[in-house]
Amino acid sequence: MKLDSMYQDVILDHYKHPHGRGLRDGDAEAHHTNPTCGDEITLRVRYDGETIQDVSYEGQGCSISQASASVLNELLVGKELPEARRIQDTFLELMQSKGQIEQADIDVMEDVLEDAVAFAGVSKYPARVKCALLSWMAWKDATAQVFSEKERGAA
Amino acid sequence: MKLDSMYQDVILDHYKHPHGRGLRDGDAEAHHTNPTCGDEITLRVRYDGETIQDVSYEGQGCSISQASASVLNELLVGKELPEARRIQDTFLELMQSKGQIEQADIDVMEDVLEDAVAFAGVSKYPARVKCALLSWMAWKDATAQVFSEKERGAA
Amino acid sequence: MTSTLPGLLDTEAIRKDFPILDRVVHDGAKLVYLDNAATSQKPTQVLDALADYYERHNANVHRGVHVLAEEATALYESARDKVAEFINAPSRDEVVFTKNASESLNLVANMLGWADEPYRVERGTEIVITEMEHHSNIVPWQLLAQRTGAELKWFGLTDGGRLDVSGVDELITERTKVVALTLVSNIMGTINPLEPIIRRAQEVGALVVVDASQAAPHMPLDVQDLQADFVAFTGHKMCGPTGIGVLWGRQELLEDLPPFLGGGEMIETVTMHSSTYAPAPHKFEAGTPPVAQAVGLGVAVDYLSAIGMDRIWQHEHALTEYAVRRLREIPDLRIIGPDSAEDRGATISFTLGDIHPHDVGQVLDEQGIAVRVGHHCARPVCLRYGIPATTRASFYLYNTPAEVDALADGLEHVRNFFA
Amino acid sequence: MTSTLPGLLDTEAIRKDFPILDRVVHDGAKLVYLDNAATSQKPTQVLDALADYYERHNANVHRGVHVLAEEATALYESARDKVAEFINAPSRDEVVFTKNASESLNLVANMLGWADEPYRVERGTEIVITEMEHHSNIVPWQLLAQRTGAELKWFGLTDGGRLDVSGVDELITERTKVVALTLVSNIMGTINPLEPIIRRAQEVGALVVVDASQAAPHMPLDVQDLQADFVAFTGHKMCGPTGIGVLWGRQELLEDLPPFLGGGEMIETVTMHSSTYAPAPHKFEAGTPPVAQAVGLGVAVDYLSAIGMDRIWQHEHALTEYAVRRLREIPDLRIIGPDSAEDRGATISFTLGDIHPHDVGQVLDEQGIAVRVGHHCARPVCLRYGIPATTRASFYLYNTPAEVDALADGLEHVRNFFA
Ligand SMILES: Cc1ncc(COP(=O)(O)O)c(C=O)c1O
Ligand SMILES: Cc1ncc(COP(=O)(O)O)c(C=O)c1O
Repeated sequence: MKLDSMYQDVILDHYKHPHGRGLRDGDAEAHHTNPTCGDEITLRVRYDGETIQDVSYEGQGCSISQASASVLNELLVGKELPEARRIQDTFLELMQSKGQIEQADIDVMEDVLEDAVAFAGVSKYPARVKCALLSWMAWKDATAQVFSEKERGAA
Repeated sequence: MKLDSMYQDVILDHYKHPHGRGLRDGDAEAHHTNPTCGDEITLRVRYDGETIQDVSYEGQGCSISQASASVLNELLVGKELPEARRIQDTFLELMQSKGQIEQADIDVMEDVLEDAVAFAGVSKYPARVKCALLSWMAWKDATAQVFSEKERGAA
Repeated sequence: MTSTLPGLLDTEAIRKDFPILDRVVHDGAKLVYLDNAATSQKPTQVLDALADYYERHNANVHRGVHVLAEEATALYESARDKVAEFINAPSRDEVVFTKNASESLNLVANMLGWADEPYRVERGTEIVITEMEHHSNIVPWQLLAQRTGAELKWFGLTDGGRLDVSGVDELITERTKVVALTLVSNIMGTINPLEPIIRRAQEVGALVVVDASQAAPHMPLDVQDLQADFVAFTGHKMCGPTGIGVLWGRQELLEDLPPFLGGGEMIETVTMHSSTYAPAPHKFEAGTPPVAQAVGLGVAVDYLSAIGMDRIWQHEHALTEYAVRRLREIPDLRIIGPDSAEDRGATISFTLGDIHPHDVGQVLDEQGIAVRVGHHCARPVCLRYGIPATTRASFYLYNTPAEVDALADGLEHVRNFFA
Repeated sequence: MTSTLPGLLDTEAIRKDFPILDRVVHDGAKLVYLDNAATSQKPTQVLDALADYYERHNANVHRGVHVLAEEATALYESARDKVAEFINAPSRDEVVFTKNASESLNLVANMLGWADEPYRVERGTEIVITEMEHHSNIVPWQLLAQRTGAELKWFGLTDGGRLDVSGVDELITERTKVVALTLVSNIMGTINPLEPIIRRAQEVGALVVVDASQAAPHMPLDVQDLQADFVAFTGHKMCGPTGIGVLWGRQELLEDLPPFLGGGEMIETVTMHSSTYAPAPHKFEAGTPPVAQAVGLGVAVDYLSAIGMDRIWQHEHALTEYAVRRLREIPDLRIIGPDSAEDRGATISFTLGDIHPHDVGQVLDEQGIAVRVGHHCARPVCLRYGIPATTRASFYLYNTPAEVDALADGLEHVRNFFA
């Protein structure tokens, strides 16, 4: 069944057992919504220099948006910012691939994305791509806040 | 040619040699326009009791609207108000007939309408019916002003 | 069991008019279209009318002396006659064509903002709506309130998905200029009791705007019976094309109120210094109207009338009764809104345990079943019931009891999938 | 003689795409459709796309997870891509779908009335338009001026039917907030020199709104070259369906300016107390959009682009040159507007002695020749030239030199008829 390509076991696992869920202290917070379906996420980031100390979040949404936040937490916490950005870019590329991406390319991406390659199947469903990206956009936003504040502080 | 049914000689005659054109003194005046084509008429009525002493008019418009004003002048001047109303009603009926009216009925109308039966052919052309009615609507309006003022005066 | 439902239409015959219903999706699933509250499908009669319009009669309307222009104008204006008759309008001149219900509602809100006394909405006056309105009947009034300083108030909802009209006398006051509310909820299907509200509005001299977007397609609509001042609805939900809406308004109001959009067709005379406006409905139809779409809507109401609006209503009522029964058998399923078939339309929203509606919709889709998920442009209702979103199934004249069964079976499958 | 015109398209092939052009009217006259400035005819490619949309993909857009909703959304949004490319918009998000050009223009006028500084039109500020605007680019600004207390000013016309830009520095001042003008006159065909006007507007920080309704169908249109802030046009004049218009606006303006119509689709989040709005273009697309019509317009611009806008322009230019030549041979015929083919589009207005245009149009119609008569929603132009109305012939990609001949011969017949 084609659906299984979207609802990979990895995704359902993350959905049922989310990593790092809950709001904890952070340096910046972003609240994103998906107006088409009402999904919402509040996400906080905490940095130590360029190292991601924590990504905490709370929200409501479908399995895809919830699992994606969980995967994000798992992937990014502990990473340096440039590496995290590379992961985010790769994830974005995967999600925008409209299901057209070759298995070989997916295999390459897997090195970067780990569990998150499981979202490849979601890219075929335009309405769901936004769900998968919700937490990533919130992360990008919160991170931008942190570093633009630092820059302002430095300036 | 079907056009000849609209552009009867009578109509073209009235168009080229209009009766009673020009603005003279009156008891009331109405200005009507046809926004779809820019036709305009200013029309004045003068009454002696219920007798129509004069209908004078000025305006610009197509052959149909000009001829119709001329025919109106010819038909109504000298008539008593109830008779004039009957003529106006008959003309309205003819114009709203969408070209569906029987020749026999037209013949009956001719007693009332005289030259104005020539407009029967116009009723087939919805866009032109408004042209033919323009002066008649202005006459009705000006007449209503005269008699509502009289009533107010009387009350 | 399903064959015994009373009041059903001959859907086998009707479905032949809707080619899209034969579509097969996802390599083999037969389409079960239950998203009618979002938009309806179109019968070939309407599509043929569109093609015929464009292939034989297309011209701009109202300003031509040539054959095509006369034919197009006659077709366009006769669509107005048909719609007027469909809603039993006292006069065809009370039917204004817009692009959709949203424009119709914005039109009224804007008119009232620019109107003279006694209609003018301004600081110190009040606008009353309800908590179950579609965003298209909320946001225009919020904008009007913000822009004029008027106060926006609303009727709340009962736990059972009904309008709470108990406070009608306090909500609608001497300061109220306009009350805007929906006849049928697009998310819960609730049919609202307009009578006490309209009575109170008339008492205080407030205008009443009825959003009939979810009523006009499904039940007989008689604007004279309704006693409202304005009624809005939209073509695409009632077998008509996209791009066409209707605003019915009482003649003297349309005459008294100022125009909304300015442009060609809506004027009487224009100089650079000032303009005068054509009489209604043209005053409110600036620019080239959606001619083909109006013609299509005319044929759509012919189509619905030929079947009969009361028969369509009965058919949907029977389906709703059956659907409520079947849905209530599903564990963890919670109907949001009236959980019986009484005083409700054929639109049913629900949640299924803690499975997010997005996931419900996706797994149903895979089986060919098209439902809508989300807040259905009625987010305050979701807030009211403390849920992020709902799954909504909505039926129309071509739906069958077998499709209700497909939905119920599909939902079982969803439960298993996420178990 | 006609076969030697340079730059003509292969009209024989093109006309096969337009079934309506084979119509016979008035018991035997072949249709000669010269009313293209009012609306164009539609190629079968567009009609097939409409039918295919309704028969296979119809659903409401943007909010569904089911197949039809995804297909409909993809089709609708790809129409936006096509239109963006057609006008060389820097971003697809700058393309707003409306119902017609009139709505596009009203949208801008309303936004500017409700905007914050520095865009806000209010008492003490000025709006500049021209005397050759279509009513749809006059009345919205008159309404805005009336409602805000701003002053409305305009460029006049020369005797030769050109915009008189000599006073540009005095007309457009530091108080000017917005300059709105047409690229091509719908009554005289005049092409306006926008450059000096836009330069001056930029100097004083005024926004420029270009009405491209008569340009987009007929010539290459590049909104980046144009350097305007907003550009409006309408689908039905460019081989698209009725019921669809376009507003292009610079992204930062669309972001900064307030919404116009409120409703579904244009919001981000709604509570009863307040709402936030979706990013452009959705912020300006309240309610269910004209989905099928946008899809049709997308196919129309594909159609036009495949032929090539520069080739269409050359074709029309050749026809115009020939038509001006033929018309000038007719005694008592006076062209209103430029009487050569220089800097003008394929729309020619004229008077014929003192025969009223209504009569001219009627007698031409009897011969199958469809022209428009009246003030063409540009009454100030008629006032300017002291005439009640004009007869207007306007050409498009499917018109032929033989149809120009038919017009010229038809006009001779008119003269004889009323001689
Ligand atoms: C120059 C111009 N502007 C605006 C319009 C208005 O277009 P629409 O009627 O489609 O709104 C037209 C055509 O009618 C036009 O020719
Ligand atoms: C109750 C209700 N009102 C208004 C609307 C708006 O209709 P449209 O989107 O056609 O403007 C809808 C449908 O979307 C609706 O269901």
